[in-house]
Amino acid sequence: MPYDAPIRGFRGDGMITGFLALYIFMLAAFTGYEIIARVPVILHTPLMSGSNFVHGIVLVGAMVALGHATTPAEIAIGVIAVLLAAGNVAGGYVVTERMLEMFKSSKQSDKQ
Amino acid sequence: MPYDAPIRGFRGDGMITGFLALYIFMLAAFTGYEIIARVPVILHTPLMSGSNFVHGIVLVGAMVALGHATTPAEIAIGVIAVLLAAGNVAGGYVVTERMLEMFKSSKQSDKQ
Amino acid sequence: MTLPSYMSTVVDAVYFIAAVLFIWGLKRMSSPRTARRGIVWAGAGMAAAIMVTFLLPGLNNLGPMAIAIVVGVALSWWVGRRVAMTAMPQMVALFNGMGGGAAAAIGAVELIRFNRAFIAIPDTYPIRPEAWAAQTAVPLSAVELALAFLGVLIGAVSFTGSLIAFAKLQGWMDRRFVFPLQRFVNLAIFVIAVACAIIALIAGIEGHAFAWSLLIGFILLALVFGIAMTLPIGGADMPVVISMYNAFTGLAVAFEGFVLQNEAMIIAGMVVGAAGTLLTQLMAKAMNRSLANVLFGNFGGGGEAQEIAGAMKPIDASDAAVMMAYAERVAIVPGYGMAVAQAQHKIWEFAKLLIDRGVKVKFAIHPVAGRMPGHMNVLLAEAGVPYDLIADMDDINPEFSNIDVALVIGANDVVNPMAKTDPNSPIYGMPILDVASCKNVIVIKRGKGKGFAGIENALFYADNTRMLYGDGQAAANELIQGLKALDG
Amino acid sequence: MTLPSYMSTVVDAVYFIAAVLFIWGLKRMSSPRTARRGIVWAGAGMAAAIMVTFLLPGLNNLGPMAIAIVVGVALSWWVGRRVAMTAMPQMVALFNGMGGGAAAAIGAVELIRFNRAFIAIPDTYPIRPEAWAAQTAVPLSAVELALAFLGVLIGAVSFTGSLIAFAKLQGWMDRRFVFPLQRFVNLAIFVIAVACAIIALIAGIEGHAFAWSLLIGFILLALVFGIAMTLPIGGADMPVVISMYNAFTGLAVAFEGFVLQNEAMIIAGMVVGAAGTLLTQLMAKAMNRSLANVLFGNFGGGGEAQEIAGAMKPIDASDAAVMMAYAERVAIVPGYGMAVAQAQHKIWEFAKLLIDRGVKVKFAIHPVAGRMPGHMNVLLAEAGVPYDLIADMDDINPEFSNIDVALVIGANDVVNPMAKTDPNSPIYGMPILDVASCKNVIVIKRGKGKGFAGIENALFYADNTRMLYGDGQAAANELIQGLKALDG
Ligand SMILES: NC(=O)c1ccc[n+]([C@@H]2O[C@H](COP(=O)([O-])OP(=O)(O)OC[C@H]3O[C@@H](n4cnc5c(N)ncnc54)[C@H](OP(=O)(O)O)[C@@H]3O)[C@@H](O)[C@H]2O)c1
Ligand SMILES: NC(=O)c1ccc[n+]([C@@H]2O[C@H](COP(=O)([O-])OP(=O)(O)OC[C@H]3O[C@@H](n4cnc5c(N)ncnc54)[C@H](OP(=O)(O)O)[C@@H]3O)[C@@H](O)[C@H]2O)c1
Repeated sequence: MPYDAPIRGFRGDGMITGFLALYIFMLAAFTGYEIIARVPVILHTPLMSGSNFVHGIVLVGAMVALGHATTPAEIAIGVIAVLLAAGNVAGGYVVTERMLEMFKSSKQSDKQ
Repeated sequence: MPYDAPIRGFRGDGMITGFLALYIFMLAAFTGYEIIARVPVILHTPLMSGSNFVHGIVLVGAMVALGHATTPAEIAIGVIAVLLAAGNVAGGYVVTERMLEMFKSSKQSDKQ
Repeated sequence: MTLPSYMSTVVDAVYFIAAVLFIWGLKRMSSPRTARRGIVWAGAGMAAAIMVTFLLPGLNNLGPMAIAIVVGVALSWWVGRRVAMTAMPQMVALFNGMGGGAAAAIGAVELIRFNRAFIAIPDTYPIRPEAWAAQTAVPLSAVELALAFLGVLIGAVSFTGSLIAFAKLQGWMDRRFVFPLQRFVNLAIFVIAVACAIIALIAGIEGHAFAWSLLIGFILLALVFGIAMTLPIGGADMPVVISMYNAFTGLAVAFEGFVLQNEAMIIAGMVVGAAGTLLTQLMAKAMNRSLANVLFGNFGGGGEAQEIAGAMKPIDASDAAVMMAYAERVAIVPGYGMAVAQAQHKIWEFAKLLIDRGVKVKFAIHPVAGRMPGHMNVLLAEAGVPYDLIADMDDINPEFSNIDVALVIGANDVVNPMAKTDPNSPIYGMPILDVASCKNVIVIKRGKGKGFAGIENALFYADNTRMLYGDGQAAANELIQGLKALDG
Repeated sequence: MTLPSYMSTVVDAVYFIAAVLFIWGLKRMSSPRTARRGIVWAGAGMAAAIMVTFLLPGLNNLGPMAIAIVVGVALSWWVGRRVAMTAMPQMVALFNGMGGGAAAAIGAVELIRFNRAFIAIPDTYPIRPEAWAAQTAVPLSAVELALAFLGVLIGAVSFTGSLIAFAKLQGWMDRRFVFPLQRFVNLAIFVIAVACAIIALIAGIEGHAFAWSLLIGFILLALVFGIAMTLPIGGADMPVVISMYNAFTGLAVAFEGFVLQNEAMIIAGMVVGAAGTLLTQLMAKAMNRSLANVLFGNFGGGGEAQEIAGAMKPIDASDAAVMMAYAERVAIVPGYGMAVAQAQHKIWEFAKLLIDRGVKVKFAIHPVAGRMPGHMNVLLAEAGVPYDLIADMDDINPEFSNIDVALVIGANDVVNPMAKTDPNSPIYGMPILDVASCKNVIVIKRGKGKGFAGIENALFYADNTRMLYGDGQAAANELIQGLKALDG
């Protein structure tokens, strides 16, 4: 009964094992921390919204979860996951883009 | 003839495959770049020497290479690798530490 | 639908590029000049990642999937486009909650499937390895199982907590809900939820199905805990809380990404987790409070009124306009009240008139003015104020003594000198904008209303301060009329 | 030596911690206050990683290994402890070259082993999969094979190139070796080396052994290329080159780390690779040159002397000492000459005497003063100058007009106003320390010697400049005597 296996939709081979995962966790955390530490206060609201958008990548996970769901309960939860994640990704993008669009220097606003 | 296998001294399972390696390369490069971009000019010489020390980790690789060497040629190259790497690691550390030891603020030097 | 095997490499490559673009996009946020391009690139990476996911082999339910995506995207896009700039904080809360919910749901599906795998095996104790080995299914490893549970917990808390934050900021839930022994009750909810998870987890690691009641109880309690934990926190503290939940969602995504073995999710999630943690700390620090104080401190509202000697001296708009028209340097200090009054457009119109007259105008922004970090910057940007006219607190504070008039509009706590002088004040120690050292101060506010911290402000009683009472937008309008009258 | 299986987890955990400590240590280099602790932590991580490596199962040749480690560590430690601070640049080159050589040697061992695996298989074409499958050995994958070659190439170039850089900085190889068609010959060496590698690589991927001659030829040519590429570069450009080879070694370590499947090597190597690349760029930029110009430009020496109107006006040490004794602010601007003369201790002694008299003294450091980035900072730190008396170029440039006396010691190019005024000058466009705007300038140098760029310096002919001729250390000594004479 293959459908009882954990969802391995993303890969069959080359598993990310414990230590590899730790390395990736660690490096990603360092990267995130260092990059964000350079963002000036003036952009903190768009940054919050932008990082909100970035975790919208959860949508691809939700798609795989739904794609491998078989029982009605799983399908229902899967659909909810996809719906929520899609909302996260689209909303996060629109809001961030709208905010950033407004930031202009004197030069740019003169040109208009 | 197991000694002809590539050296897998570090692990038998959980291989780092192509894409995983790419991810680790990418994250480590970002991390290195971001961290070093914050180092002030005043510390650039110790930084150069410090990063020189850090790649001394090649010693563990050299140890594994020598540890799995079987023919005389391999053993000879392996010994050279270990010797050079040991020199890198020790020299890099001493030089960096000596330089950094000298950096003091007015407060610290007053105390002496 | 079978695809050539090289497709899986294409999919992996696209995920990789998407991860790089996310990091790259966030990196470009270090300057307003590059930030927009950055988010557009990140968006392109996201779109590509979503598209190639359809190419993965063995996906079922494609119909519902497509519909759910279209509906979710369309709704959010529409709301996100329409909503007013002042409502941005609650929008971020809403979308963040959705992400947390999605991560929790993915974890729930994984756990349900794990459990279902046991239906075929008689669940005896001690466990019979032959039965288990007969399974074709590869069970989740202990680490994967643990992270799946953790992801569900964190994601669920972020989900309901963010929704409460949304409701509070939207004004649907004005009061804080406080009752005796509340912290104790909350702690109890949390402990029971975690206990359910741990018992189930141990069963899973030993090779047993876990009781459905444990699983369902765990999920429900996690959802309830998110609500319970957020209810007592004041609406004005919500931005800190939202930033924290943003980090939570990031972590939940990373953990579920590990369970699903998807590096893009792991990396994006961890980056957001770290970013959100840092941002939360920065915010709490700028408010001069600890995160614990925000979460459990029952801060704000109430407030023990301290009496201040002196009186507040009013000024009318035309006098104020004249004063600024003949000043050499004017600093405009906006606060939460400007956001409430939506006065940013009028204020910028007024500032432009001053600039045309040769007055040197700067906007002075406190890091926690308003209700979100950078809140004022977004509003001023919306009104079209170029960002090089905007000065940070650290840059402008030494300059205030050279400034002739400071126009404070709807700011209160961030200009309160008692943060420096009164050790009993709840904001004691918070760095403030040092407007008091300007030659003249004009304060626009509606009346004697207190700010977020609920305390009196000695600035309003100072000798060189004049009060211009009125709604922010109306007052700005009157100032504009005053200037225009000057020119005839 | 068989060990319990949990040992492998311990080893992995130690490697992980070491990787974290490396990153953490480099991160702490962002401030001189924390830097030293950082390197000590990184050192602890390194020591732990080396120690646990002995626990790995199946290691042979433990005797030679232990001896090689002890000898290598002892020699380097001894040299590193004894060497003078001014010789630091060449020490970094030497140790970096050793690392590159080690990485190349590891790659060579892997490639030899790969080849030897074929001895058992008749090497027919088309390849017989049965024969290959009969091998118990797992062959290297194409990616691993390619990275092994790349690691050898980069590591070998870094090895011999760094050794040449060392020899040049040590003064063992004073002249640049330039001959006609040199670039063409170098290119040819490189192309042939890469061609050998590619032919061998394709054979390897197709399942054949590669000819020993190809492998040996490749390695030898890579070593020769490192020499050939470094020979024509002037000694003064060596720091940029060393920084580049530092990045090379990092990359080589990362690639061989992938072949050996060791994440700590991959991460440490990549971090250093990125760091070295950035540092190389920063250095080239501060010299206002491109990396290509450094590598292929044959820069320095020669130089078409431009005539400058005016004369150089000498001053004697006692007059100079009096001038500074009664000044309010003095800026000391050291350059390469201070390093040559080892004058940092005397200069600091002199500065302390001035400070005791109430003079405000600052050290003004140009980012590329000397021959390494931060070279002057290290020397001043050695002499005991607290780092808060040291000012960056960007910080001090606006202040020079308020400074009474600038004491330039052994600096030339970094204070040359022609970088601003003469578009034909090789240093045109390089930002300089704006000493010319001080009220008085005193320049200590031995005579009419030119600086690194080999050009005249208009500063020395300016009306407000006086020349104090002499070796840096002797001149500083005379200044000290001059001050002491003042006090009686
Ligand atoms: N930025 C953040 O990230 C963040 C997050 C959480 C909390 N906080 C806190 O929020 C506070 C921010 O300080 P702040 O100075 O910006 O705001 P504030 O202290 O909350 O003061 C706002 C003032 O605006 C006035 N106001 C309200 N509506 C108005 C209208 N329509 N027209 C004119 N005036 C109006 C109010 O007085 P009247 O009622 O008399 O008009 C009030 O005194 C700080 O205490 C900070 O710690 C900030
Ligand atoms: N820092 C780096 O990373 C780096 C790397 C590579 C290249 N560079 C280049 O190096 C140059 C550095 O500029 P700089 O101003 O520091 O040095 P410089 O331009 O090389 O000038 C050094 C001066 O010191 C004098 N001098 C030499 N020995 C002396 C002694 N014993 N006592 C007193 N004076 C002595 C020399 O004149 P006399 O012979 O008349 O005494 C010479 O004019 C720049 O062009 C830079 O681009 C820097």
